[in-house]
Amino acid sequence: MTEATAFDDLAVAPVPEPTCLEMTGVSKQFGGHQALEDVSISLSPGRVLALCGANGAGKSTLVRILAGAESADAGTIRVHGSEVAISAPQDATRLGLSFIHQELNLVPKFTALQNMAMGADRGGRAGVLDLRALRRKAQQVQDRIGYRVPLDARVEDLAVSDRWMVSLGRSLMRDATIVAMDEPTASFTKEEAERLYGIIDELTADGVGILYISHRLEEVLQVADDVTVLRNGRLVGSFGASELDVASLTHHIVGRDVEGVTHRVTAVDPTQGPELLTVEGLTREPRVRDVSLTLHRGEILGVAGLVGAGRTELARLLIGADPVGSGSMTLDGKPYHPRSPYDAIKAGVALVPEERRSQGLILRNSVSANLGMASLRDPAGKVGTYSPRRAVRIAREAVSRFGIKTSSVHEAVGELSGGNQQKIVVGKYVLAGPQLLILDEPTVGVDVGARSEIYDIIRGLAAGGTSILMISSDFEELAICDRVLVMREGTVTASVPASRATKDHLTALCFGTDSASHEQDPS
Amino acid sequence: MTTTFVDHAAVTATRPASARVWRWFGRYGALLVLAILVVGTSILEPTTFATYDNFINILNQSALSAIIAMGLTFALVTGEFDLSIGNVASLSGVVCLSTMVDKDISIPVALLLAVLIGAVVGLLNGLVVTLMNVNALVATLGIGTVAVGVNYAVAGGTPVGLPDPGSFIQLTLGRFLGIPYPVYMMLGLAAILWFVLNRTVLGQSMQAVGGNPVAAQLSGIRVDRVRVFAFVICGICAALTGILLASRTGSAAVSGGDSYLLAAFAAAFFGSAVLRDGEFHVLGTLVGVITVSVGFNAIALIGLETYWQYLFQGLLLILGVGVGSLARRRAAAA
Amino acid sequence: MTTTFVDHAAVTATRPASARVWRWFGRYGALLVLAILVVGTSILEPTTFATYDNFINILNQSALSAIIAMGLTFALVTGEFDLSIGNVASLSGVVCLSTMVDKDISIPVALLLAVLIGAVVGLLNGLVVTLMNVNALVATLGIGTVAVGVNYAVAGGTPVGLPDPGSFIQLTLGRFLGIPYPVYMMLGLAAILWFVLNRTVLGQSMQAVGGNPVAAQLSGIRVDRVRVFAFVICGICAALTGILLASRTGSAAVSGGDSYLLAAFAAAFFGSAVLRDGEFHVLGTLVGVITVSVGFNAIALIGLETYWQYLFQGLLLILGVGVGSLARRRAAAA
Amino acid sequence: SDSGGSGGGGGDDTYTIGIVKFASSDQTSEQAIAGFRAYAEKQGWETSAVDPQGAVDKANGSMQDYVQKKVDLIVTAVFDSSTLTAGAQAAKAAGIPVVSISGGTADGITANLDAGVSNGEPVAKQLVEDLGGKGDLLVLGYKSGLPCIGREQALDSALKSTSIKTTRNEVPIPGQVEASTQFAQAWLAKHPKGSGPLAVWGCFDDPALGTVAALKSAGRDDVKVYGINGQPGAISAIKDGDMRATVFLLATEAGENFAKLVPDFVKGGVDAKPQEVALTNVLVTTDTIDDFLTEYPDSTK
Ligand SMILES: Nc1ncnc2c1ncn2[C@@H]1O[C@H](COP(=O)(O)OP(=O)(O)OP(=O)(O)O)[C@@H](O)[C@H]1O
Ligand SMILES: Nc1ncnc2c1ncn2[C@@H]1O[C@H](COP(=O)(O)OP(=O)(O)OP(=O)(O)O)[C@@H](O)[C@H]1O
Ligand SMILES: [Mg+2]
Ligand SMILES: [Mg+2]
Repeated sequence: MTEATAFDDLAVAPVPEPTCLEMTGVSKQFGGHQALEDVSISLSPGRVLALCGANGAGKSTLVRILAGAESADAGTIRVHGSEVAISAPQDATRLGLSFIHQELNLVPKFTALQNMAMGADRGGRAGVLDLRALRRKAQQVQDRIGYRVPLDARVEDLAVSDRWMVSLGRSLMRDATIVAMDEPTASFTKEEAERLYGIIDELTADGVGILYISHRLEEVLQVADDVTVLRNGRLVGSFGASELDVASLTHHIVGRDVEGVTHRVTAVDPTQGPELLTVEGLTREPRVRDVSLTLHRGEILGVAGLVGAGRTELARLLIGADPVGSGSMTLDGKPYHPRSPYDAIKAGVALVPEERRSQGLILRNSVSANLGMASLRDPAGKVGTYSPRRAVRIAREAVSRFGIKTSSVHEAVGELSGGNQQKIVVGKYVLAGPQLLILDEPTVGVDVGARSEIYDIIRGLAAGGTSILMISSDFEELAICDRVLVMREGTVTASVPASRATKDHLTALCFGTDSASHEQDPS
Repeated sequence: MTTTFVDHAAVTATRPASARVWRWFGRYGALLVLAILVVGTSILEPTTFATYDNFINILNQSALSAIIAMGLTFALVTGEFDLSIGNVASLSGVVCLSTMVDKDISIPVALLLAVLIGAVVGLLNGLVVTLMNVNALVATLGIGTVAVGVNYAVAGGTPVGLPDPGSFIQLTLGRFLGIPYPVYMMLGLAAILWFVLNRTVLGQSMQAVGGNPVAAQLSGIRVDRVRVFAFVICGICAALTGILLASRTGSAAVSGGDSYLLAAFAAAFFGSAVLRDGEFHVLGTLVGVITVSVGFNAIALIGLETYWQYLFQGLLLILGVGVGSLARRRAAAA
Repeated sequence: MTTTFVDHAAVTATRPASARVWRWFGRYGALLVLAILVVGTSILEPTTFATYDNFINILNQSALSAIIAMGLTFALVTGEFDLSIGNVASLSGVVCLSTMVDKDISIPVALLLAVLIGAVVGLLNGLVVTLMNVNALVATLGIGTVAVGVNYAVAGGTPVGLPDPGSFIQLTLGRFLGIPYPVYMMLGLAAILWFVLNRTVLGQSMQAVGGNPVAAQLSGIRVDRVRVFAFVICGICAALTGILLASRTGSAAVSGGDSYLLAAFAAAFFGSAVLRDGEFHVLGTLVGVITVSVGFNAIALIGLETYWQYLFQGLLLILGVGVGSLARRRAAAA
Repeated sequence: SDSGGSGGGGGDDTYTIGIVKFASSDQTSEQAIAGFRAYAEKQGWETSAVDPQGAVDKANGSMQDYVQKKVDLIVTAVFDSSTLTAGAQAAKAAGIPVVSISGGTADGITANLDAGVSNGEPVAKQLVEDLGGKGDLLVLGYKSGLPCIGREQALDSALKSTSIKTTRNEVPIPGQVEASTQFAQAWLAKHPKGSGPLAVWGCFDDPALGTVAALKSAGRDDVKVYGINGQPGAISAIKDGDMRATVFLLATEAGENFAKLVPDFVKGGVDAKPQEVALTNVLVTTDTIDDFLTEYPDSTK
């Protein structure tokens, strides 16, 4: 591939490059809230520009403006040097722009192929679909990704990571010259993420410009050529990726230093304390098989595993959201068999679900209504009354306790940034006063600053005697746990004390390989 | 913890004036349509329309529609539909009157019977929706059709009249302090239903279920039970309307209440544009019903042709909802 | 935002046998209800029900309902509602017949006129929904009411009859190869509509908009335009049903087509349980309409009381949809 | 207690009259009202009309509206007068007399233009005569409507002394044409050609026309079809020999005659003795159709 080499050489050369995308002086207000103010970015062909910033910094808004899903109040967009107006998504398509948006945007009832074909304007002659051509194209795209999702499977039956692959596939169905990816790897395992990096390399080699958004800073530094940082809708600066390390990038993003995840230090080892929950042989075929575990008071127990290991299903069994096949549980020494989340919350067990927008929040309702939702319970035997004034007072307290950034407790949660939404979901369940709080991927899509604040909340709860079960695919953050369980194919395969719960060791256990062979793996 | 509150005052100051105007229209657009209607008719018919008597008259005419529409609001708030309300109203009237004729029961007992009928049908609706997992539109259409069948089985399809309707008719014709009883019932029920929806755990749960049933379920709300409750309240209100209709006319016919179905939907949807951004609420529904009554009253007083009535009603609905809706979209864009 | 990936219906390979049985019921439950109905009636009424003539007869009876219900399916697929179809059918019948009486236009021109009427009303529905941002239920209820007004304005509310209806009546009474024309129309239209929905970009776009409008918008589908198209197709089918209904008797009444509204909804919802998991599709709607016709035919042949008709229709709807729905839930739980 | 407004109780005064229609789709009452209004306008009386669209509650409300407006007379249509109690009581309290077009009399409703029994009789007689007192009859009735109940009563009493076997189906409104077609189709299947004298009776013309469609699609010509009202489609069907007979209501004329009684109604006040006013009608059969069409050439439009 001599051409590609020649291109690489060009990219390194210090001559001013032609840009394929330039956004200048972009501003955007949402009902008086300044989401973007005078932001400019520029992207060159064959390069990866990462966009970094805390939750709510305006990254997605910038991408959505580019996609024609929002209109900017001010600013100009140039594509390949000429100024363009993008007022609707089809304008962006016509200009050769392609997108993976932050929220999964698939049609659940459609097959993978239908989803990939969606919006592919030239489906065939006279508006009639050319199914064969579409299938051929989809297969080509999948070959290119090197990952096959069955094209005729319905998206609603696919695992979350497969859904992201479909989304990625769709963005490659058209021959785009610019691809914007808004947190594409949030639900990916390391392996899947690696595959994405491969695709990005391939695309850039073809001269495609990539706009890349991620909260995983190591990943950003690995993938990107340039980094533009936003804070509160304003430009902080643009840097070459090579000038940065995680600490300095973090500083740019948050505006202060954030300490890394540290191991938990407790005066008394909670794993030696009284038991709160014991689970014996819990099974629900095919995803959960013969799971047994013990959780102590005030303990933070981590659950590591690959996506699809059955952790979410286990958590749902613990709160009675799905019927149990077989097995038994005791809570606080008493038999515990919840038949619904209602029973679970009454018994003091709550789950922070993994998809905050579809499972955790009522987007159009206010912050206070959402925060109060899990604490609504009729006092035994009589009709409970509800006092909005009390709800607002409690919500105000929670907002300051959890550091939720919102203009008022009456604001609709749909208008908050991802990290703040996540804090509200966590806060909602904390306000229900559980003895056991289960968190399923609590920091997906949450920025570094908010993330450490969520860790603080978790640690604080544990210190107050609440037991925590934390499911996470980000093995680094499992460092805050006292003990980590590893799940593989529906069963618990290992229990690792805090001192040995390193990222590499956990990864190896997840794959079922021994750590020696894994450590040789050049990643 | 870090600083939390964005300075709200500073934020609003930067909002463009046009956005504020649109926002105002978004909230008050539907009320504006009502106001224009009232002012316009007052100018055209100063001596008959804008009188205290006519005001009471309009409220009295609104009462029955309001009761059924407020009940429907509960189903809508919970994210469901109820297509059986018209049939329930018909059924309740026919069954109560038949029983009064055959068994000579007293009026309070008849009222209780109506509540029971409404509760049973609502319960059936709720159970079909929650246990059989059937879409509410289908379930209530089906149960509503069954209710029509029961209605025919009870009275064979012929209108039922009371031999001596006197005291039963007083239920809707009687007045206290010059105001007809139905007006008190409407306002009293509105107060109770408002309280249930906004000041009880059940009401909050309904709103949560309507907003996001999955999130509500995971927050420990017994979603199915809340849904069933909503259908039961809806059914009871429909049955009450049915018996009041029977009292107003002194008789009941097999399809007497059917026309309330679309009227109640129209009122509730109109109401969802009143003061709120497309959310259903009791007060809004009440305003919706009254707007429709004012419109009808105005047409009757001015004396327009039949086709004007329909054109007018259709446009009223579209404009009442549309002005607010359009304005809200503009406000968001501004 | 309607991204709801919460369905935990699981992967098939590892399922226990019971799940497979439930799954089968989930797919074929509604068809099973139809089959039981056919077999049951054939046993009760062997000489009159299970004949070729009666089969054709049932198809012929289904034709008009099928045409309007298949049109409605397009609105439902796109995630919208259309409450104006009954009024459009009435309007189309009255306007076409009035024009035939006054202007003496030919039958093909009258059919074109019907298509035009349906398209215009559908367009209005679509524009109110997309441009004014009004909920489809309200918009179509409003526009439907306006259509009633226009209907009154055209013919003053009185039934319109053709002085010499002979050839117009042939439109629905004529036969080719012993099969009435409406059956051909129903099947032909079904084929066309199936093709549009499943094999064209427009149809796929409609399904995408119905499945997730935000995703559709972001992938460059012109959502508003697609919605308008759906309303237009829906309106045209309703207007065709209206003129065919008028042709059955050679006359048209102001509310002649109104009863098709709920019938079409019932059929489309029944159809959504046929072979699919609650998705609307043309074939399903067709099966839904035919099931309802078979049910009605069976009742009429067996000669049941009026109340049985309603009880039976209601239960048919609930069971037809409920069996599949319940089975699917069990399949997911197993 | 003269609160009757401008008209007072005077003789050749002008009157203001409030009309509560049934539904604008109800042809007969619409024609009667049209005739009524035409006459009233000629006298210089002021009339206004509302259409409660078949909703009895709205009808009661509209009557109360007219009480507010202090009209001299309220005219209601089709609604069973016993279901208009609230409106009637309010009118009575205000001293405003109420009369009904085919809804019957009741307390406070002092006169009625009958459209029921008197319209059912001629066609029932003709039917019994045509069948020769034996055979099978399909009755398509509508029990929720007062005129239909009266007409069915007339039919029943004509059938009493015969050996005609009846099958009865209740017709839904709306949807009357389609449902009638389906009922008729099933009935025809059970009564094949040659199974004796056959007839179908509809309590108004729509069910009869629905039956005609069923007959045609079954290719049958051995069944006699009867309707009532004489709407254009039915007259055409008789002309073409598809229907046997209908009763043509001279509703416009009847409305005019009713209007002539207005001064009496007003003078009689709210406590007048209830009176029935007969609605003039003509029986139209395949035998008399040609004469009929010469006299009423517009009746097929
Ligand atoms: N449709 C909207 N209406 C009102 N406010 C909005 C809307 N969309 C975004 N915002 C606000 O604009 C700001 C920027 O949001 P944006 O989604 O661009 O942030 P982000 O940088 O992508 O955050 P995250 O990392 O959480 O995805 C936030 O404060 C958010 O609340
Ligand atoms: N019924 C189902 N059909 C298809 N996929 C499913 C189903 N149920 C769960 N999944 C997906 O399969 C995967 C494994 O299920 P589960 O959620 O139990 O595993 P997990 O270890 O929690 O994975 P994750 O890390 O995504 O939370 C998940 O990605 C989930 O979205
Ligand atoms: Mg974002
Ligand atoms: Mg999970």
